[in-house]
Amino acid sequence: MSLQHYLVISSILFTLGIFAVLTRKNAISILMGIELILNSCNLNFVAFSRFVKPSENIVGAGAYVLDGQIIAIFGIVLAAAEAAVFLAIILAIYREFGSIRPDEVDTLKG
Amino acid sequence: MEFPLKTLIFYGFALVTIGSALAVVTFRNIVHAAFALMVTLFGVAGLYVFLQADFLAATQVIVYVGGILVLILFGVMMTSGRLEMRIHIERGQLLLGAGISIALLALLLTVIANMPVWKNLTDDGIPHEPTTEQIGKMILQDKFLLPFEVVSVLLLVALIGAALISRKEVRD
Amino acid sequence: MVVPLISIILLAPLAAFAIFALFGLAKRSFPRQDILSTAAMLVALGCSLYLLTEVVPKPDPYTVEWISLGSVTFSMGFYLDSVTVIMLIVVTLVSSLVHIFSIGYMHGDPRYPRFFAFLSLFSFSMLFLVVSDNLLGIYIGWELVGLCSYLLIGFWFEKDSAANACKKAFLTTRVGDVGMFIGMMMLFKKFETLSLHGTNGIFTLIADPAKFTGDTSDIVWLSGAGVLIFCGAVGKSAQVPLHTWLPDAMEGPTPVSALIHAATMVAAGVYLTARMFPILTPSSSLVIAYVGGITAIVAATIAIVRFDIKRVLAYSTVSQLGFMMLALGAGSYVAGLFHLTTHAFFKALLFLGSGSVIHAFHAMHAHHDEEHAEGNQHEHDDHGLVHEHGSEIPPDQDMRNMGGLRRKMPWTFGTMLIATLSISGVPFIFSGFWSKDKILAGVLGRAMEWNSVHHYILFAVALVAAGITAFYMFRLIFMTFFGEPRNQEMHNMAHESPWVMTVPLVILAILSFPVVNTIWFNKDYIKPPDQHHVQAPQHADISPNNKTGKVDFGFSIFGISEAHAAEDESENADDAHHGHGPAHTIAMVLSIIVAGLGILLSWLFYHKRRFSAESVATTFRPVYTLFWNKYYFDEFYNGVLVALTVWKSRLFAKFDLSIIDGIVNGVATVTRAVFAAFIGFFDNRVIDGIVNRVAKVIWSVGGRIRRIQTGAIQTYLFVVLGGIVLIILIFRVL
Amino acid sequence: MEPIKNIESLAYFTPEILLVVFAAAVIILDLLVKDQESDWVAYLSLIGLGCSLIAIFITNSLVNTNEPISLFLGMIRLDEFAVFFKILLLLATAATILFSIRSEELDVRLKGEYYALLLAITFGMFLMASSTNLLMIFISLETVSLTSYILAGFLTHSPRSSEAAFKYITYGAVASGTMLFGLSLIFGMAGTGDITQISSQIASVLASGGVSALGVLIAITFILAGIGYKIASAPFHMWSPDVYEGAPIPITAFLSVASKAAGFALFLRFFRTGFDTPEILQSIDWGLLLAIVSALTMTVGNLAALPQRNVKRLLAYSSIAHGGYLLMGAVLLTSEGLSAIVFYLIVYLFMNLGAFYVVVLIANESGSEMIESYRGLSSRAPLVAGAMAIFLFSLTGIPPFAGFFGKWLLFNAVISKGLYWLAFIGLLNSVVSLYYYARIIKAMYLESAEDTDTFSFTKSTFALLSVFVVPTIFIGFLNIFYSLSAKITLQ
Amino acid sequence: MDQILLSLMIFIPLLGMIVVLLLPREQEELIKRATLAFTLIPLILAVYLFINYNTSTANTQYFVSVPWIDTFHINYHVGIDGLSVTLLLLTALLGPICVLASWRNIEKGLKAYMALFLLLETGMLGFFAALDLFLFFVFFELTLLPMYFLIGVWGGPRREYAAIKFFLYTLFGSVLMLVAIIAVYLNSGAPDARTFDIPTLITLASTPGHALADPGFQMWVFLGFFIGFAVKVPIFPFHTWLPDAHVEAPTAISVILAGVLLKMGTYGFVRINMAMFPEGLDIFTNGDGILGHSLALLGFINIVYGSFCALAQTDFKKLVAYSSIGHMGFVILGLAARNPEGINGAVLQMFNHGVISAMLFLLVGVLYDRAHHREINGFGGLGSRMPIYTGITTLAFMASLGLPGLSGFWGEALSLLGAFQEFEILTILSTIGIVVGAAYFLWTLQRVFLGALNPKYEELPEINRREIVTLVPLGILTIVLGMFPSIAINMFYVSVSNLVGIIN
Repeated sequence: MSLQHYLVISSILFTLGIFAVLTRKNAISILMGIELILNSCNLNFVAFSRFVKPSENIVGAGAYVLDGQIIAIFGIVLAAAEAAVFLAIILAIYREFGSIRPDEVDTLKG
Repeated sequence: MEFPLKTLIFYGFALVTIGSALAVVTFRNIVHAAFALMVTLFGVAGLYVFLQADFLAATQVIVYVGGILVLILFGVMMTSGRLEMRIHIERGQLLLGAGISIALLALLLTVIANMPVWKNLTDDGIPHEPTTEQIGKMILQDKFLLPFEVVSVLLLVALIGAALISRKEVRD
Repeated sequence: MVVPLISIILLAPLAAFAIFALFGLAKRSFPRQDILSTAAMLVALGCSLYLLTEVVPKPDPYTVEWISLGSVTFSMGFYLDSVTVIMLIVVTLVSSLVHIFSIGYMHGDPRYPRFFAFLSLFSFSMLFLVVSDNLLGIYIGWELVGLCSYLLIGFWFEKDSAANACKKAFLTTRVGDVGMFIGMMMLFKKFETLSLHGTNGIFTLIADPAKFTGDTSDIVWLSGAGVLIFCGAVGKSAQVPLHTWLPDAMEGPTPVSALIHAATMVAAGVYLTARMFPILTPSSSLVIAYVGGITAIVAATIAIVRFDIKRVLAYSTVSQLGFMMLALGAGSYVAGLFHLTTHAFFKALLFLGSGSVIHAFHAMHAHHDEEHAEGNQHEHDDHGLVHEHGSEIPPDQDMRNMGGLRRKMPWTFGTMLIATLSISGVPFIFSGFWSKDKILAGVLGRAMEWNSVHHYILFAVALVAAGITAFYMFRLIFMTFFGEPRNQEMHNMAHESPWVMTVPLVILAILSFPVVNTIWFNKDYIKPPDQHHVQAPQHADISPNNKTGKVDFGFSIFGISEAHAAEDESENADDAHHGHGPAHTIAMVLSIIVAGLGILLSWLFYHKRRFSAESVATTFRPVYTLFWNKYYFDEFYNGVLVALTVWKSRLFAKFDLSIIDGIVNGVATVTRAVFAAFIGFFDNRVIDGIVNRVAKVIWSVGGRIRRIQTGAIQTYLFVVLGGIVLIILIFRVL
Repeated sequence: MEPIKNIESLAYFTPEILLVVFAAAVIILDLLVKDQESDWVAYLSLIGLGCSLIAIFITNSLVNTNEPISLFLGMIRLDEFAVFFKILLLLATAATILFSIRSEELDVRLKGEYYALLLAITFGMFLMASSTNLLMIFISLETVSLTSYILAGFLTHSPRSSEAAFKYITYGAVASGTMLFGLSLIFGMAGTGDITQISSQIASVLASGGVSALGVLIAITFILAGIGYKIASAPFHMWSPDVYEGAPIPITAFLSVASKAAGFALFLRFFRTGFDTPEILQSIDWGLLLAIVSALTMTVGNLAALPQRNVKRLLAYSSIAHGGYLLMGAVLLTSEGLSAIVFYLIVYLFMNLGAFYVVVLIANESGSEMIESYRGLSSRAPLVAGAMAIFLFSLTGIPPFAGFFGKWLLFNAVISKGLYWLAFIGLLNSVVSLYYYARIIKAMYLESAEDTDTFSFTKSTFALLSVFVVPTIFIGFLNIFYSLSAKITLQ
Repeated sequence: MDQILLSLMIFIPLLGMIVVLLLPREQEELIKRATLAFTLIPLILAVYLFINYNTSTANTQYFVSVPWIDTFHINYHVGIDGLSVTLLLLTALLGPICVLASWRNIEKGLKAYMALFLLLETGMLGFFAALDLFLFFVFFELTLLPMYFLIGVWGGPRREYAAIKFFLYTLFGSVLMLVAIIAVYLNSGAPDARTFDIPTLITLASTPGHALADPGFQMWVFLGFFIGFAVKVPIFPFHTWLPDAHVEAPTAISVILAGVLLKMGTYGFVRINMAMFPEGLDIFTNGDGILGHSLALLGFINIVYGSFCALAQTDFKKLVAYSSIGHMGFVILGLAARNPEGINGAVLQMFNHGVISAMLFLLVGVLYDRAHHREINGFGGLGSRMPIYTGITTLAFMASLGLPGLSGFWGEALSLLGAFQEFEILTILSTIGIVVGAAYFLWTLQRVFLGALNPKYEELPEINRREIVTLVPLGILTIVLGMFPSIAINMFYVSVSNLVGIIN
């Protein structure tokens, strides 16, 4: 269970998230893809903070070990906030367009 | 040689995470996808546990599964009126998206494979301590105070914004 | 004393014109412009006569620095030698007489003041040309006389023919002028000055080995410059092949024809050639001689078959100018200039006389009214072509309407007869005989001395031309003044002109006797300039002076036979204008014989009617046709240009190609057909086309970018992530 | 210099605190007061901005300009660079608020929230301009983004606005997710989140072969996606025309100026502080990367603007193009480039906001943003037309207007590093841009309207307009702006 | 006091613009008078400068140099030498003339028209006086905007097209110039010692070993500037904007366009390309092969092309416009010669062409105002109906076709004389332009004025007093300078000698 294992997992999650975002013709599915991406990022941070030892020439590296974890916590919070707003906007879209298919929301173009 | 239980469990989690994530992006039914996402999120939480991030794992479960996922399900219901919804798939888009995703994955894997500083690192020497207290201290007393405060503003904004946008407009 | 006098001579006519112009701007005219201009001319004449007493044989120029460019300066100034003075007198005298004549002739014309103003401007320009000591000044005067010629030919511009003729005159001469300008540039490049006289003048520098080494390339350069400057003279003096404008120029009022197109401006070319005498090399001289000779014979033959009295005189002028050029080209400096002066007087007289006849046939105002009405009928063609009027002879100028006028107009007849005798070379008592004889003698002398076949040919040509001159001039006299009136109605209307018109005729008639021209025989007074700064030949063996007796065919414009300039040429130059003893005698005898023959034939044809001109014409139809069509010069110019436009014939199918007449219109037409199409194509298609194409591409790229902006968010995400992948890959590869 | 601890930092943090306080005050007071018609919330927000501005000057006076200080244990930094951007952002926000007061498309009942959000987004942008930590960078970016989404979708009864918000958030979420992934990679490679230390860390691991250049490249590109989306640089620009068209005009103006400026602040600080070492440049020529992105951005923006008929959308593309111009200054991150960007942003603030203000005015009067509604403006409202012409010519970069001077500085910076090709592309782009700007001018001056009624504007409208016109004319002539922008540096 | 004169002259029209803008738009007479006054003051000042200019030295006079944008070493540096004082006089002279020419025929937006015109005048005056490269460029571009509007708003039927074409072409040229300016600035020294000062740069560029003196560098910078100026001149193939702009522009603007704006191109070429980049100039004017003849070749093409194009026109104004292209070719040819004759001739031609083409356009305007068309073939015989007009037109035509004794001749003749020293064949070929020039002018004269009067125009009124007033000063200039060209040449030949010294 080296760092690489986690990184590979997170890379796959990231890529799957990207894939979802690109191909899913449903706004909520896109949101899910975004959540996958954010999860992969968080996983990265946590993994790095676990494995990568702070270099001795880094100033103020005292509590380094947990930096990544804390970043991940913030990441989760941000994801939640983003999801809330995203869903609110999806609802608004649904109200105005009667659909949440992203390719049907295309009055602005050109 | 010790029975690699830990390793097996790890791989199990990894498989579950990736498999369910795959399901999230492939299931044609949005509700199924949402449930698959739940599994993924649990999987990630499990991985956090492996990484000795207990507080984080708990947060993941509470916030994500308890919050975000429920929100998503609500979203599904409010936008379709029923609990199943077929996701339209377009072949060309699918292929192109797969292409780009695979390219990205290949690039990332190349990086991971060729990064000497990330190689041969183990977490063996690092003590397994509970992190909650430390995290609390760091957030409230150390350098993460500012982000913490800023995030509170952000949450407030998100709150107001979500309320603003989602509420039914009374047209005049 | 010289400078103030010359200043007066120049400024008096200029002031007359300036007054007219200033009044014109205020929309009125000076009350007596005619008196003003005439007076100005008379003042100039007086001053010129006074100058006769002032001149020393070889003066320095009076110059002021005109333009300074630091290292290079251009000066302006006067150069006054005997020739200048004589020219001044000729110009002022003829001009004064023409002024006086015009008071009568132009009376009643609606633009009467303008006519005199233009005459004044012309006189100023001509005088300026004459006195200038440098090429720049000469060129200025040169172009200004061209302008005046333009203005005066087009004086009755309501006539399309006049409008065409003036344009043709200006443009044709400008072609020559450009040659002259190129010649000037060549001289300037070599000598870094355009002054002719004085210590820094070209004529001095040409002797300076530091400036002019005299090697072959220098000689070639100088020959080229000489020929090119002569081009100016070809244009102005209506030499072949640029002679076609002069006959058309007869559309101007007759006094203008007398002054400008007979006596002065056209002679300016001769004057210029004489002025440039020192830089003429043997080969450029030979070119000049040939051009002159050809012109003399060609114009003479054309004149035989004309019926328009003014055109006969016009071709006669061309022919006589050819004589002068021939003289200068053959090295007979004095002869050329002598003929210039005598010709100025008798040809001015002939024109004024013909003007008197025309005037008699037709009152001026009537003439105008009719022309006006006629002009209105000629709508301009779409493509700017205008019918040429040359073939339609105005009735009052058609000799076939005349006859028997000698009783009705005795003064006119008498004076014109004197002029005719003079031009025909009737021996001894008429000035024309002496000057023409001098030319013939000079040419023959050069031929004998150089043993040059060219000059023998030229002598023969000149001799024939002299005979033809006598023939057609008497043809004119017989048809106009003798016999029975052909058109009784017009004849009845005819009357002798008023005294303002006849007095100038009489004065000019007096000037046609040699008495007053004796100055040309004063060797002390008039000395031809040296013409032998050209270095000794490198190839003396082919020089005609090698005394081998071999006839030299080695003529080439820029070729080796620059070597003509032999060491002992100085004596030639000196002798040439006297004529060698035997040459002079032979020439004189032959010229008397041909003149007599010419007059005799003319008498037989046109007075006695022993032979019918028509039957001769029928017999020699091809020749006659050639003459009648003026050697097809105009047609040739047009034809070549028309041929160029054949590929465009569809465009022009609706226009009758045969009406494309007049070289200027021809050129313009071709330009419009070929260049306009090309340029229009080039500007619109190529340059704008490229620009538009670029703009179009830019635009279409813009449109394409727009199309990527589909409005579907996932497209955008594809671009984002595809972009990321691409950027990474590109930089990985790099 | 040691970073200042949390509590001590608060004194330097007053401008930001004031913004939050006023935001809260606006919301609360809006709930209490029922008078919907008056604009007092807007004025209260303006007062908040004013207070913040004063606070900026006060805190700045506490700081020795030569030695910037780090606050909150290295989370943010207070230096002249940050102060400059803060002032710029305050001005942009103030202008946006003034536009909003006059704009008729905004919903009168939601004023409190609207202005509070504006203050909050300004707060986020302040942080963007001063963050020196990966986490802070991300959080501030997210704060701004999230608020922008809401503001773009603020017109809930307008499908356009909702669509804009939807596209914006989808795009933004993906871009920021990608960026976060890139940040995590950087974090993993450098072992720290403090960007002041990243450069030396990355440089040393790169030099020792511990890190592959590809890894750094991928990380940079991913981060660029996040920042590039904020500054709308190609190929991350595609959201902006749609969002700009759909959003309320004041918000469009705000996004095109403030959001972009904040993005540039972040961008400059991040790359200048984090990656501007010879070792990194040697292994990854991201200068060239930025040059290509810059060329692409301005070309795409200008070319796509050519066929537009909606002035708002046209200006959206134009602001993409201007992002490209600005990027030219960032290409090599020389101090010349930096000061050119700073100067250009000042100019851009005035001319672009001015142009949008005219769009607001015309939309108010004619109810349309289409170019047709500008026909005959020169006779219907000569002063407005004149002002618009000045803004557009300035945007084109034609002397004597400030836009020219700004562009000149940018080209100066580019050419000083020998990137002639980029300068040429930039200049050709300005020529192309003339074409579409001139279309508006043509409509205003050379065409005549069917409806010839004159527009009547109030005096305060003209006063506000002149606030934009006068600097657009004069900034270029005043040396102070040049010396000021030359002073702004990043250590 | 002397120091401020030049600046006063430059900025008085700008002040005038503000004043005019503040006047009420109904007060048309007042606006016109004010504009006239604000253009007359620069004229008076220009005449004063012209008279008091010390012709014996090539040093700049009346110069003012104050720091402006100090951060980038930009100074407000204006001054005059022989070249600029001549062109300043031309510009200042055409100012009031154009105001008078616009007196009656501006039907809408008079106030804006006059204001823009004044702005244009400031740009032109400033351009000729600027001695700081940056300032120079700013003024150069400053003329663009008013010109765009003046053509675009008050022009003919295709004004929009013409205006934008003009704008785009010029902008294209000037952006290349901007690159060159920046390159020069950046290479002018160490970051602290960089300069935009034109005299300093000229010195630096001829200092051996300096970065600016490098031939390769000079070549590219030369090209950058050249294209910028070539569009303005305009030099083939950048000329196609000119006929369109001229045809659509109102009379007064055509006058300014031909009279002054085209000169900005050649003036800039002399001031920058020739003086600052002698090495670059060397490449294009001094050497065997096509490259060494390229500039002269362009001049030749301009002459011949412009002349033939003019011959092919049937629109009076377009004819004059193309003739401008031809005549500017002589300027190029003369400049390419690089000797005193050529350059003096070129500069003289610049001034004279300014005067003559101004006259021509005014004359076309007079006719257009009366007949409301410009089709040459649609007239005929006007000579008898409008004798004074015909007379002045003949004068202008003759001057333009290079009749000696009128000013047009000297510039052409000196240019050709100079060019012949260097490029014999090309110069000889260029003389075709003289013949063709005569041809189209005479042909036009014939079609419009000679022949029988077109019955349609029997009632055409003669040129009026105001129009005569606009034409007379120009006519007097053509005649006086035709007789005494040294009046003009004395002003600048010392400067030109100095320039020749720098070049060689």
